[in-house]
Amino acid sequence: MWDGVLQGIFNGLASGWIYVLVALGLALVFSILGILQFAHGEIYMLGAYVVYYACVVGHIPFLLALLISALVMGVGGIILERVMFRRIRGEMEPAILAAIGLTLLFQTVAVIAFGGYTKFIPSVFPGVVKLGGVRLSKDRLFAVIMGLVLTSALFLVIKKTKVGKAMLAVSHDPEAAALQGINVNRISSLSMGIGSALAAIAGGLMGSILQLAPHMGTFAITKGIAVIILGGIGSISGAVLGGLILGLVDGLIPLYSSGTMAAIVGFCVIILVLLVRPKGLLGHD
Amino acid sequence: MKLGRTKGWLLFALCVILAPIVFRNNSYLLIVLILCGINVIMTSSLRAMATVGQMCMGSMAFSGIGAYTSALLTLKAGFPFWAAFPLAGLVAMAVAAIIAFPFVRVTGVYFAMLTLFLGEVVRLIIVEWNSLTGGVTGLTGIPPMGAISLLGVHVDFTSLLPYCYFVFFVMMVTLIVLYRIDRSFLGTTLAAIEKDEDVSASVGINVIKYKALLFCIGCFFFGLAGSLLAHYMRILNADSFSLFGSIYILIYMVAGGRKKFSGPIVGAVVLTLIPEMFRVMKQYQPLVFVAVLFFVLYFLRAGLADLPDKIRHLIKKTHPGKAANA
Amino acid sequence: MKKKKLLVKVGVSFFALTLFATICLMGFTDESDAKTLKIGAVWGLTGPGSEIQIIMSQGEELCRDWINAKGGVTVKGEKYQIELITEDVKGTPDGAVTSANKLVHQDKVKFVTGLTVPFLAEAVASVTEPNKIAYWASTFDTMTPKNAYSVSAYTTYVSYKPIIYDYLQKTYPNLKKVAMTEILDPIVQRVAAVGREEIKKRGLTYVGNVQYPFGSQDYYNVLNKVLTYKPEILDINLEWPGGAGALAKQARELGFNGPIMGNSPWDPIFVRDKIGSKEYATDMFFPSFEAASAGADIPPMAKTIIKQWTDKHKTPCIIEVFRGWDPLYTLVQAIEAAQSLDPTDVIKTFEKMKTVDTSQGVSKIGGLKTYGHNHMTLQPCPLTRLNKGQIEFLGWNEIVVP
Amino acid sequence: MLETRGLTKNFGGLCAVNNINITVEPDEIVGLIGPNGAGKTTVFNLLTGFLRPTKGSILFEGMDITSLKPHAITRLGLVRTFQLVRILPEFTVARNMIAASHLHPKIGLWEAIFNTSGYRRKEKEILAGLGEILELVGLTEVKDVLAQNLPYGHQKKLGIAMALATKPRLLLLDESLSGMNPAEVENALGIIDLIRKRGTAILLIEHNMQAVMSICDRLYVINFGTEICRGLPDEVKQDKQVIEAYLGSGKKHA
Repeated sequence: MWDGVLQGIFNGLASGWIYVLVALGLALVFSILGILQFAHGEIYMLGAYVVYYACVVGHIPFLLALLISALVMGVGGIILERVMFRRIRGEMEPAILAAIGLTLLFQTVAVIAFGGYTKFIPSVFPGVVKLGGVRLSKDRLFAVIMGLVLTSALFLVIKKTKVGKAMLAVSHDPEAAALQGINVNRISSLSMGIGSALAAIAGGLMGSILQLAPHMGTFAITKGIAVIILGGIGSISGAVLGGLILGLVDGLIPLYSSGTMAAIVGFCVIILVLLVRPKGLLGHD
Repeated sequence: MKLGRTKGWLLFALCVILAPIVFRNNSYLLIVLILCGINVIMTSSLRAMATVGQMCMGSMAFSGIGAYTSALLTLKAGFPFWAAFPLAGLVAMAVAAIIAFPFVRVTGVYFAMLTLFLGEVVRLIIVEWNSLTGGVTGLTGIPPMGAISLLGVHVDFTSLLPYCYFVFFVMMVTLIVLYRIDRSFLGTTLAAIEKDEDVSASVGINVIKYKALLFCIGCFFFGLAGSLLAHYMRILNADSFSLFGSIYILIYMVAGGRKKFSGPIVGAVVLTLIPEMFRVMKQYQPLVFVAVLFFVLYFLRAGLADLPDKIRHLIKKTHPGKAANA
Repeated sequence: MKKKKLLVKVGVSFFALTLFATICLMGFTDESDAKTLKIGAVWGLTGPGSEIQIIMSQGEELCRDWINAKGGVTVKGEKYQIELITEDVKGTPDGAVTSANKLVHQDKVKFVTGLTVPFLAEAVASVTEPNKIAYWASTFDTMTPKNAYSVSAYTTYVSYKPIIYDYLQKTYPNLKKVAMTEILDPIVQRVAAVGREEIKKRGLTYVGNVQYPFGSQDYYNVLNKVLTYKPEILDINLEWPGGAGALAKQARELGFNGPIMGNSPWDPIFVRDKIGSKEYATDMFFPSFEAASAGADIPPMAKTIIKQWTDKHKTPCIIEVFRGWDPLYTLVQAIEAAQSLDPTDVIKTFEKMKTVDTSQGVSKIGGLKTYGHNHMTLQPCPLTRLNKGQIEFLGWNEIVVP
Repeated sequence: MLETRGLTKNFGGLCAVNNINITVEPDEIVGLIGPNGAGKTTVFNLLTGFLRPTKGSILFEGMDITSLKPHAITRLGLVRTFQLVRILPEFTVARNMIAASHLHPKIGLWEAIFNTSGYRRKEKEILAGLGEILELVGLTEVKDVLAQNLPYGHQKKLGIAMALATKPRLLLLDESLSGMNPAEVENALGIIDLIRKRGTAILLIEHNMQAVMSICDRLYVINFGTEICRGLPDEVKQDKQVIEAYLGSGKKHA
């Protein structure tokens, strides 16, 4: 009954932080551009492959590779925002067109370009950490730490810096922000860039823990959306809370049932939360 | 050469009547037609929901419910298709009715996500509920539609041609019903809800009730579509009702253009045909689909159904320009 | 205004490009002037898992080129060049049904090949059977006596099980408790069921299993459950090669150090590298062999295929190539044996053929008792073991399916 | 016909509306006046269910409507217009009216689908009804113009017309005259009088003082959410507090 629970909790929290990393970018893009960026999962996937080619093929140290991938995808995100998302800011239907179009495009390209067996990044920190009965691979621990660091960094940026304040202003009311002399376009490019960079890092970390497949983005985007909807779109603390909750569900439910049931329970939790709090746990109107 | 509304509908009806006859010797094309029909039903119902400002991203969940209902009824309970088919719609609608009132209170992107997750839950339940749905193995050997003899006329719908006509018949009924709702004064009321819920409430429109109503109507037709799908495929599993299916239906609607009633029809037909037309491109085929989506996104924000007007507009614009050059 | 013009240009050129590509591909499909034999092929070229299925379809194309290069299929003195019409089933049953219908009714093919996913194979068979079209699936072990026109050209997963367990008991005689991980997938469920029978038969103890949905990426939660059963042996049944490696790696990370047995032909090198460290990549065995290096113990046909592949694609050859190769290869042998292009004759002849050559070497044809027809190629089953980071090939075993 | 008992609304800490007791009798025109931010519109939102009162109750024709939803209250015949015009801009005037007049007569789903004779009769009925109302407010000639293209004054009138289409028994007008030029105000007052003649009582918020004085039977004056005076226009004019309040607010404005 109780054996595995502690391990389960740790696994849950570990994977929860990865979900958070994916969700953060998604939440950022949503709150600034007002669109749900379904192609975020593909950016995550591409980011992972960039890390792979930099790290495994190019023999660049993993951390540097992560940075490179973050930069590349960040720039990519900015370009996307410029040519595609800026013109449809705040519109739901065109956003769906764009995002699904990109998803299909990137997946197809990835299948053709990175075909064959799934790629993987050999573990950067081999071995496991044992605390009592609980075992956790060092890679995962590293991912958790990265998650913590990046989340708090983003939090600080938004709370403390001028840019962050501008972002908040835009997320609340673009017109008003524009009237205050904030360059809305620049902010939205920036947020898209940061969001994509975060996705890329998350992808790279996942690549080192699990594996790289052209369709790995689907898993990520599903989790990411679930997290931000559960936590309340546009709230960082909400994303963290949501991520950890879903992580725990995935970590613990399989102990008493199947992996499928874990997914069902996860979604049901979200549905119920939405029915009680239509804007998510920490979301506000 | 502006195509009047009535002319357009006549043309559409003509295609619907002639196409199956023309392709009667090629089962593949008949199946493509059937797919088009089913997708038109689903997409138009989705638009009906959208007219009250609800983006449903779980449509496949309900067609899944419909499909499994009629499949199980005919397979295990020995119902005739004729009983199972309407029941499929009704069961889907019943499920919708149960969840409608809490659901429609959620608005905007949250509603979309709510339905998206619902879709996943339904799919996973289908997977998990082995004893009833055959789990991942799914159901095989679903009986075909079967024969019917009315006033001496005996038609066997097992073969594809009559089945295709049946699908088109259902499609036409769906379209007429939705068209009536859309064009009637009731439709105006519904449109008002999407435009401004406060004003609607202030003139006494029961927003929640109408949203729930439209949700149920849409799901009824989703259910029927699912049943049609089940009895032509004759083999079912959860994969056919994944969230991508729902998203595709949504894409059909958006790409077709939601403003016009004809939008979803055009969208569904065109975007169903494109992957079939470009089969020869194998794994590159999605790129064509993507190209179409981006084309719509950049040049046809009002949707594919708006293309004729657009072209006419362009011609109008270019001609004086030529005159100036001359 | 200018930007709009540019956008228009971009859009138009994009369209032009795609159309051009289409026309080119069309061009490729019907260029040969000699007598051609149309053969349909169905693979999941888009959607999840397509990256592997594409390799399989490329394997089949490789086989086509090889046969055509040798002058094609000879029937009654006539030489036929093979024209392969590959269709994408999109990984869904309705996709499979539509594709099969296109091949049968649009392209009027008499022979269809492909697919390793039994459920989709069934969907295809539901179209080919009534039209009396021969269907050479790669793996199709849900066959019933109804499937009079279907053949499974590559060893079915279920038939590996006894061999794996034989080896298990031979090597680890004093380990008894077996636990299983199963993807929620029809074929995996069946394989696992067969595994449980084997366990019962051999006096081992089955301690429990856990199921997880297809496409899972993180196995910590799954394994955490399994390890609560305190197993000595872990049977991970089927997975994509990547999944297998990940499963093994994570199982070791979570402190499981008993033997891990797999049930599908994974590329050993890939799995070993995925697992990573030496102390993890050990005590793991599965029915496979190194396709990348054409070693001494590899059957002659496989050697040819590997050479073909490396010449054409310049990448190391993997097992999936064989699984794409065999359906067409065996079909062509059947056609030439029958000296007829009529599916019925071909299938009847195939049933009478004692043996057929495949990528895994000459294999018997059987399955009459189990499947109602002699429609199974019983290829020799290779066995490979990872030991302290080393890949040990354990030779070929004969598969028996009554 | 309308009566509020100790109506109170707190937003967080501050008290927007405090213990307001208003009564409106049939065929009356009652004015609710007070300086900006006095909480007049909040009262309207409370009366029509767009806000829930913190304390107190609202009776409409002896029935407690405190907890009813806006649309239900409208159905009972208590209808409001919005301060800033709230209409359906993408619709033509006629279509706005159709949307507004769906209550009388009520159209059933089945009728609409099967296009029954009953449905067609109701359509005619509605068109006739809205024609009459448009005549009344004088928008007949702009019937087929998109609402967003109407001048501001007309948009306000359309707002009133839509409210009328629901056949209200008590009409709440929220600053219907603001932003109108004197001529339009004259005309609007005429319309309001006609509406009263059709047997609809009216409760109106207004800043335009002489308009209020000229048309209202009784007045309530509120400031900072509390009633400071009530009575006939002439009495109210003399009232110290009222003058104080307006001058005070005047100072604030200056």
